Amino acid sequence: MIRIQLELYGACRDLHSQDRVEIDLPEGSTVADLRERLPAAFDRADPQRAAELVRCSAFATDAALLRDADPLPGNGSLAILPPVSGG
Amino acid sequence: MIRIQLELYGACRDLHSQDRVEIDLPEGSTVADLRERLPAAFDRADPQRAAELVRCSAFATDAALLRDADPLPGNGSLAILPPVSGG
Amino acid sequence: MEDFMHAAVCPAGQRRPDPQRALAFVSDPGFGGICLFVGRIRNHNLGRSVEGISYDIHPRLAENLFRQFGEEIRAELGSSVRLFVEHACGRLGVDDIAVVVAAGTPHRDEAFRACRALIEAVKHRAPIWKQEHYVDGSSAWSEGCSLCGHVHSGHG
Amino acid sequence: MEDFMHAAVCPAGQRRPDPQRALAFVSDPGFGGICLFVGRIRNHNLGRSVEGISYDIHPRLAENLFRQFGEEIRAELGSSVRLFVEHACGRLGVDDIAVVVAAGTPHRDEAFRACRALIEAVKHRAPIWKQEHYVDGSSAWSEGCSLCGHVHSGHG
Repeated sequence: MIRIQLELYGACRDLHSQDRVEIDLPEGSTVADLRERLPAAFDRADPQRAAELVRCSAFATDAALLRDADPLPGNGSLAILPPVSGG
Repeated sequence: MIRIQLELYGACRDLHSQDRVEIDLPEGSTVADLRERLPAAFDRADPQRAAELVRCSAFATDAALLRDADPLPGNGSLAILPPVSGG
Repeated sequence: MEDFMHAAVCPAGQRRPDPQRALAFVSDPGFGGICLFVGRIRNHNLGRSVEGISYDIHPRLAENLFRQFGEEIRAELGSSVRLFVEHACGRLGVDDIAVVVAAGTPHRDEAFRACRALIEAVKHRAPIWKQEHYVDGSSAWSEGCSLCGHVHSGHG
Repeated sequence: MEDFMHAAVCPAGQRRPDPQRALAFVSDPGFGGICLFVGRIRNHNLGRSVEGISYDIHPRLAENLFRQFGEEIRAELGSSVRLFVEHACGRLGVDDIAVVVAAGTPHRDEAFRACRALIEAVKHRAPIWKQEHYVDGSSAWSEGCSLCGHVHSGHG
């Protein structure tokens, strides 16, 4: 198993009581696997709202955005990025 | 007769020994009349160079550009504007 | 070789995005044109009175992506360029500066294009989230641009 | 009502075009976007080393036309806008600021468009002439844009 530490940003912060979510996933899991498991891990939002927001969010390490087919990073550290609104 | 005081700018300054040219023109003269008479009034440039520069220059009061058909301003004060290169 | 780009996130209360610093950074004796954009907090949005905005930013990723945007713009321009971007993070009030972007280049058309491209990338592709605080006491996260379509290869 | 536009010619040695003054002038609590352009003297042009430029300006007509450009831009945008233009006159050296143009508007697209339109008008339609001084000691008036096609009706 690999322990994912997922940092929350923007509207995703409202889905959960803390500013990160921890999820354990099997070795070799991809971003797509995390995306599928994630909505059930939030403790504050109704499941439909969580699913909608996760569907239109991206995942990233500190260095770059990830594709759904990418393996999860070895250190387990990444972030979920809901639709952005900078500037 | 109307006495025209024509201020010189840019490359037109090199056509003449002073920074303005005085020309007397008949009452009712237009910008086109001034344009025709002007090349011969410069004292420093060869006539062909003066004619070329006058041909691509505009004329203006302090307030706005003039068209060839416009009458010369009553106070006789205007400027010749060779091709511009600001900024 | 000195870096052609400055990219930073400025935590509110510590450091503000600074137009003067931007102009100084992108200047060069070979450059004739500098274009600068300043984004400030307006007192209204979509018909509602705004009294402030909180920016949430993933700072490490943001600085990495700012730099990636800069490399893309430099490659696209094909001319020498200096770029600057600073984005405020945290709670800001009306009139506060949210973002400063600047580009210096030999000619003005390139400066406008580079500055515009950089602010568009910051607005649409950077990990930055805006929560508006209204005069009536309520708050809302702004609608945004999904990054799902912006994943580039070779950086994962 | 306060004037929406500041337009001035700055004689060298007396006053310099100032980006900070520009940003302050075009700011407004209802405006989210400010675009600023700074034109500086480069150390080269068309392959020749430049050590300075002298600007010759018809100051009264220039300020009137700057204002006319501003009115045109405001009408074209159809939104509220504040505009600033200052152009240096006389002899400048490398790195000196020749021109500062700025626009403040509610949104950024309008700010970029207004700023660009104003600098293009200043470059192509204002009574300003540039004489380049080269490192080899020679000087030349720059090739320019003829104003013969730019005469508008109703102002003679």
